[in-house]
Amino acid sequence: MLGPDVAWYVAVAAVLFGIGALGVLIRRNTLVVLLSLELMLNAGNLALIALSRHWHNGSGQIFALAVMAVAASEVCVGLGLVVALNRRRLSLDVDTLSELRG
Amino acid sequence: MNASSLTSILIWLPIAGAILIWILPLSRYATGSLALLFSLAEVGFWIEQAARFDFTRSGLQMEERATWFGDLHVSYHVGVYGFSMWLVGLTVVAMAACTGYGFWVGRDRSRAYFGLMLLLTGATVGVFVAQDLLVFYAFFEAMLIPLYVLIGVWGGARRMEATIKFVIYTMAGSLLMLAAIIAYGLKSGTFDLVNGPTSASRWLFLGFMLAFVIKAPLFPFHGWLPDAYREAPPEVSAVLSGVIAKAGLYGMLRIAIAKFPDPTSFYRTAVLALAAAALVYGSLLAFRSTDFRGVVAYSSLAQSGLIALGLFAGTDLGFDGAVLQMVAHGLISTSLFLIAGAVERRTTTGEFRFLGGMARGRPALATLLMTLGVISLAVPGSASFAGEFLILAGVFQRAWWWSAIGAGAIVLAAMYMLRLISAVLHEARGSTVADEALDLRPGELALVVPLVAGLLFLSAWPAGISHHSFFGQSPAASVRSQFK
Amino acid sequence: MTGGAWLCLLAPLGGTSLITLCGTRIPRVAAAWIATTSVFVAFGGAVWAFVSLRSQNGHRGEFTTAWTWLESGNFHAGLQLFVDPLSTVMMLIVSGVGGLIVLYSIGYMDGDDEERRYFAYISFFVFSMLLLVEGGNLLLLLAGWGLVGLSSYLLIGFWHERPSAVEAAKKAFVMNAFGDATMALAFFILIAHTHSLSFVSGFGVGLSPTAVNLVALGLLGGAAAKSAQIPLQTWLPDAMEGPTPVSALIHAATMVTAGVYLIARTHFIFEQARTVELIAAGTGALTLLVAGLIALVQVDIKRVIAYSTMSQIGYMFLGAGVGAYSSGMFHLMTHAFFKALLFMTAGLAIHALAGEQDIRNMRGLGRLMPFTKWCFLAGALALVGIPPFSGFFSKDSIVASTAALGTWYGWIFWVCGIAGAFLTGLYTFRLWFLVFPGEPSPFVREHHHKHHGREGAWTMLVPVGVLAVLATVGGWLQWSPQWHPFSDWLEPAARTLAVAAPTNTQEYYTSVATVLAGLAGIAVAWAIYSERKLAIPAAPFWRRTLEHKFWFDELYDAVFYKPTAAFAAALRREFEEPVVLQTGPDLGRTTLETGGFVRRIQTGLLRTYVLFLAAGAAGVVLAFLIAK
Amino acid sequence: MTLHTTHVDWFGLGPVFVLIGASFVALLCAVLVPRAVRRLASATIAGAGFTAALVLAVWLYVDSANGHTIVSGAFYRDRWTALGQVILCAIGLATTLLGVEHIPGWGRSSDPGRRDDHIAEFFALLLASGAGMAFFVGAANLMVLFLSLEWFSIALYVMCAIDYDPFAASVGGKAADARPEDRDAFGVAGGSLEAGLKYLIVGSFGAGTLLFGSALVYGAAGTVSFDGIARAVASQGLTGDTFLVTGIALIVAGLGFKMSAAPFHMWTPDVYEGAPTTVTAWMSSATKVAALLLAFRLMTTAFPHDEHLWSWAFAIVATVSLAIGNFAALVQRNVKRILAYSSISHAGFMLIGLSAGSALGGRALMYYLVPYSAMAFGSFAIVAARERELGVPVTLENLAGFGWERPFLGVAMWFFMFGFAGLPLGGGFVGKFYVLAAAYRHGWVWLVIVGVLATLVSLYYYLGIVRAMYMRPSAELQVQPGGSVAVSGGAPAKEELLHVAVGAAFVVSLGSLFAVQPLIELARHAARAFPL
Repeated sequence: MLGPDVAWYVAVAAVLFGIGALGVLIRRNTLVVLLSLELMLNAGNLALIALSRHWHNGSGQIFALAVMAVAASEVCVGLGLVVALNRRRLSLDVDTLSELRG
Repeated sequence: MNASSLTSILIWLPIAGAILIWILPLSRYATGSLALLFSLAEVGFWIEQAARFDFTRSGLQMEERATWFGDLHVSYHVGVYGFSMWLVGLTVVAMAACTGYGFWVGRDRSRAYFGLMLLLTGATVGVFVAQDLLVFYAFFEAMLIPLYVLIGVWGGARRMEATIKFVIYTMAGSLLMLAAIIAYGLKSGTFDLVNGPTSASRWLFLGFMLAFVIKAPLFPFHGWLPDAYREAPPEVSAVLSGVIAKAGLYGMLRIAIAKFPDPTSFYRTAVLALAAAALVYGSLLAFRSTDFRGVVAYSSLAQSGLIALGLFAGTDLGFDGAVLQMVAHGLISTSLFLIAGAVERRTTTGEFRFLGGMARGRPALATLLMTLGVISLAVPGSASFAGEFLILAGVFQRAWWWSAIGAGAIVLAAMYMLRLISAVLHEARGSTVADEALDLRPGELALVVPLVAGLLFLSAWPAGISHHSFFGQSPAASVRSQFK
Repeated sequence: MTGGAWLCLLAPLGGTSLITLCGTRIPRVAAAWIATTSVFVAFGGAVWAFVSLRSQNGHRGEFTTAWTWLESGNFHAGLQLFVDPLSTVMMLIVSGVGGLIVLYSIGYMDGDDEERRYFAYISFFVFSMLLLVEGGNLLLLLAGWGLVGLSSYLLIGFWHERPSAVEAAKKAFVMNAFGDATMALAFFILIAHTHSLSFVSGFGVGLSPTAVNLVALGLLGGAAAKSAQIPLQTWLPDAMEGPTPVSALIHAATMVTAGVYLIARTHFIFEQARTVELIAAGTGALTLLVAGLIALVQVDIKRVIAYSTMSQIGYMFLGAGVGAYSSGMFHLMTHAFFKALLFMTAGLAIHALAGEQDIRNMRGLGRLMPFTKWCFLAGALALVGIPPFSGFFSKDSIVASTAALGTWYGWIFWVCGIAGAFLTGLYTFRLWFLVFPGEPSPFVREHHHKHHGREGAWTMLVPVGVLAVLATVGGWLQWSPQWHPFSDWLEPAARTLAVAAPTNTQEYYTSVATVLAGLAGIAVAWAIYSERKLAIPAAPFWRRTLEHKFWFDELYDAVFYKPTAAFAAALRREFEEPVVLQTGPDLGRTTLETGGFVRRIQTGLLRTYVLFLAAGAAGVVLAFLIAK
Repeated sequence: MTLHTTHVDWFGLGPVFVLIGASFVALLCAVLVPRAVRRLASATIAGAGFTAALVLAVWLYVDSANGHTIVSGAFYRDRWTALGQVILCAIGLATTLLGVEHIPGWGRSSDPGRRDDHIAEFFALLLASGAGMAFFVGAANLMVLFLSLEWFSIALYVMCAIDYDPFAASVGGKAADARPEDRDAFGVAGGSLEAGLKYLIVGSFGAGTLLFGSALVYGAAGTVSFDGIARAVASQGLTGDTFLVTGIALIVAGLGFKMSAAPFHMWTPDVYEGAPTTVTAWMSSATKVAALLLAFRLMTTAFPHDEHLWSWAFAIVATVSLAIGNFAALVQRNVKRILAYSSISHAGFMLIGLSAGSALGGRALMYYLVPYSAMAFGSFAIVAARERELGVPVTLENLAGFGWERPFLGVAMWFFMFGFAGLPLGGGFVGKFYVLAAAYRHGWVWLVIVGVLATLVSLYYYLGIVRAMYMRPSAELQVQPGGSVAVSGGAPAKEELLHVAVGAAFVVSLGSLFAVQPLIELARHAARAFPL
């Protein structure tokens, strides 16, 4: 039961979340954007697990497990779309995906 | 037939007719005939209703009520008072004439057209018989739906601007009325007009009044009026000024004045001032209008002002006169717009500078336009004179200057109406008036003559309406007691 | 009795309706005879009412109500007739003279292609006029009042291709509408105070002095407009655009004298507002002088007679205003005879000259139209008031009444009356000398033509003859100093005020003065226009002033019409179009521009979207943390 | 050691299982059934699945008078859930009808013969997303909430992009540079793909936010179940706890994304425009139903003690949505975009009901959803019909004459537009009245005023669509009808099923105007599930 206070875990998770969000905001490559999204989800996971430990119940851990599965399938779909983009020889730069606007 | 179901029949019969027309793939001729049949049946049912109406009894008659949604105490509640019955009569008669006009001129896309006309009939009747605020509001708004399409599809060159302006203007008022209705209904626990309590809230009063002054309209809320009246097909302009505008005035009487006695007296001078402004302003602009419909349009503004003057006088004579004048002006402007349509069909224009000299060789047109014109300018002895006389005598008891303004506006009315008559009928023949342009045809006569006959009948017996609108000797007392 | 009244009222209405409904299905001449018959039937009804009223003893006056016309609160006004001495006199005049004139119209209008319309209008006029005089309450009186204005409008503008006729018709109607409006305002005061407009039981009693003065002023406004008294006189000369029988009937014999009837009918009120009543008298005095002066320079035969009508109505106002109601009414009756006669003889002349109305072209017409000439002379002498013609009896008693007042203004009125008599002689005989005596002018020779070998159709000559007789002998009905059945008959309805009852002395010296003044006028006219012994004084300013009718038209144009029109145009230009009509679209445009701005946020770039999401989330978090 | 197995109320989860089962069958169909009958077979499966789920949901409604949680407090079996599932299944059924004729992918240019390639997958995804939503509305803890959210979201991401043609040859780096012949039916190179990817990225961002928020709430309360959170907050006096409050805020943002409420709405117009119209119809109606119903439950069940926070937040979000949705819609020309913005503004209206946080608000929300989803679905379906007819994106310009050419669809669209605008033609009128009444009762007069002003602004574009359909002569139309024939492989545009679907939407929205009392009764029973 030793280790830093749960607040530190949550803080790290928050930082991770922020990094992920920033990544989505500023990176242009679709793959990196997907990566950043994963980072955000994992920030949530980290917090859940730490808090699960804090509360001595399993809800958080189970939650985190489920989130991993979800994240995987999400990234699958994302990668599928990236492949499709690539097959049409369209750019992977997310900024070029701006045909739909207004 | 149960007398109380007559009210519902009057609302739903035309709507059922509209649906029938939309479903049945009939020819243009058959569609028109069917629509006309429905609107005449509507007139018949109204006559039946009027015959069964008991003028010696107070309170709501031919009442029907069914829960619409119970948790907020909203119910489908309809019924008629004396004055609402007259306005229903005006609606069904004017709508029958206008539907007939559409049939006569052979509007294209006839199924859509006639269905919408019937829908409009039902919705308008609904406004005049609704005794629940939300039902009233629903019908009040429902009138806009067919009107929007009728103006936008069958109107003149600038119809789209005109129609969207019309709808947005009127909705601007009525949406605030919706807010007021919600506030009133939730505060008092019921939306019922008959049993609902009176309210002293000035904000709610203003919310309702905004809707009504735009619909009526009163100065300076008439921005939609000139365009709509000019661009709509003539029979729709006729309905707009003859019937729809009356819905706003009816609302003032039935809701604003009856339900908000304290705010009414608080804002009385302000509303009277608006009404007087509408009267003078409308008359002045009618005087400078350069086309047939422009004159009639602005004169409608003036007439709305006059009627509002009578309503907000709050005196016996004012109320009676206002109801009488609503009916009289409804018949007048309906017929005038139909005649404007007939003139435009013959000459392709309503601009005075291209018109003139149509009296020669067209006795029916000349006689009818002249008759309507002079009744419209309230020549003493006519129905509209009786109405205006009562209104001004009524408002005189409030303060003399309102009557003085009104009397001045009547002189202006003579000026613009005579200008209209001579610009169309008299002097040199206009450049667009061909020799071959026919006199009114039997079909057109069949539409306008009954309206004029109605006016002449009212001229002979204006007390028929003025004394049969409110129960008891004193209309003001009847209004104070919520028509009970 | 009441049956006669209803018959009298409804017969002309029936005539109108019949002609209108039959339209072109009946020949023109049938329409003419329907109208004539209906008016004579009305005359029959009037006689019936008169005879049965005469046979009644005691209280003479009966109401008859068909139904309640207008009702509201505690205000009721029935469709109600009132048969009393005053209304029967008016009924007789209206339907009698009216019948003769409608008969005359048959010949006069023969050949006009809208004859049916004419006859429908004219019987409608007779109906309206009868409604006015028979109406049993002020509301019906006002209804008739407005309807005669309407029929006057229709008939003035009968030849509607002529812009001048249409303009004249509109002017007449609008000025009368003004009068209607002031009357209506007076009625509002009455309703507010007494809840009633009925003539029953001394209406208008118990009003406050202010109220009664205002009521009287309102009524006077209506009366002045209808009777073309200053300041509402300008429409009458223009009204001569209508067919001549119309001028004879409406603008001489009946409608324009309705103001006098109104004052007599509502004398209860005027007597409570004595100042206003004297203003009425003053108006009459002023009008009789002004109109007489203007008549001196007119060159249109009908306009001369029109101004003379104004002038004579001025006399009637003077009489009624000082309180001599029966004298005013008596002059109304004789005036109806001789003025209708003058118009109809003028009509014969115009007819014979193919529509020419300028008296400068008419010299010597008498040689070709002797019957016309002698009838005209009878009318002219009656107008000037030379005994034994009718005008003498009626006019003198009015002037004598002013002398009876004995006050300073009474004497001013008296002087005006005498001066008016001089002017009457002058302008009437100017007309006579210019038109009838002497050798026919080239114009007359060229244009004169006979109808059926006579001076006109028999339908025209018979009424003229009858009226010539009436104009001559009509005044014998009453000679105030000795013999006054007319005043006696009217006494229950409109008793002459004691202050306005002249002594016999006053009657005599007034008679001498007026007759002398009239003769002097005739003499001057003879000297100037027949013998050319006197030159017309060269006073260019005065001449121009008279030719411009004292600039009333120009004044009203500048003070009322033009400012109203300019104000309306300015409202349209400065307010309606930029403010009222533009506010909605402007708001709409602003809304759309806002929409355009919102749309620009939607860049299509993912980063923007994410940024918004993140910023939104951060905003909610911040807000919660602050607000928690 | 014995495994403690929890009791599973299979019946309570019935609709979800039926849908997911049908999804599996449809997926099998994609591989096992020959291409010629694949469309028919998979559509039949989808139809049967939705119908069966609908019947079960109705049964559940009747049978769940006393709401309770099942499966260890993971899922609510109550009338709120059941009613939501009924609505969702009905929309799903209608979408199936639409999908049969308006198969996503029909617009592929390269090979008309292959357009039925992924039809079975489409229906499988439709059923799967339907199942996710059906699960979502009944979620009883934050984990189930997140899982089911992602469940239907991922299905939707794929559905959005399903119009992608893998065989289209393309050159160049930027979509905008693609040659005309490489553009798909809508003249957009990779529009569907762009929509899918945008939706995925923004959606995952939203999901991440929601997840982190859930974690924080869990951190504060120590439990993920809704009622547990409320109990914990009450017992430990956590109201105003930083973790809790931040968590709620992030959850509000995450759910706001799903409802496409501003300012979390930015993806909506692009995705609605780019996605195949059938999918748009499904998303615009069903997603909102699920998200709003869940949000109402979550807020009133889990966070009743912080009502003062979230009700204000939702009121502000509603106001912003009403403003942005309506203003942006004013200047659009593309009809799908107009409808997308309109859906944002309607989210604002429904959020008014939500923000009232009362039983009346719940009824208002539930009632509002019925006509709204019918009208939203119906109007997109009509756009789909026009799209197919013309073969180009539907703009206001090329809507000209539509009303006269296709009377039934025209009248229906006219009806939906007036209904959206809140005119008394359909239940939209009563819905607006209800939510505004709820706001008034909550004491928010300003919100009522905002609501009516927003309605006023919205009139312009709704009327604009009617104007485009009826008041412009079709001669103004630039593209000739039938342009799609070459593109869509000459399929005859009979579209009976589409008519049936639109007709159903029409009947529902009209019926809801008259049958207010029964619907409100249903909603009232459903809203009894909450501690209000």
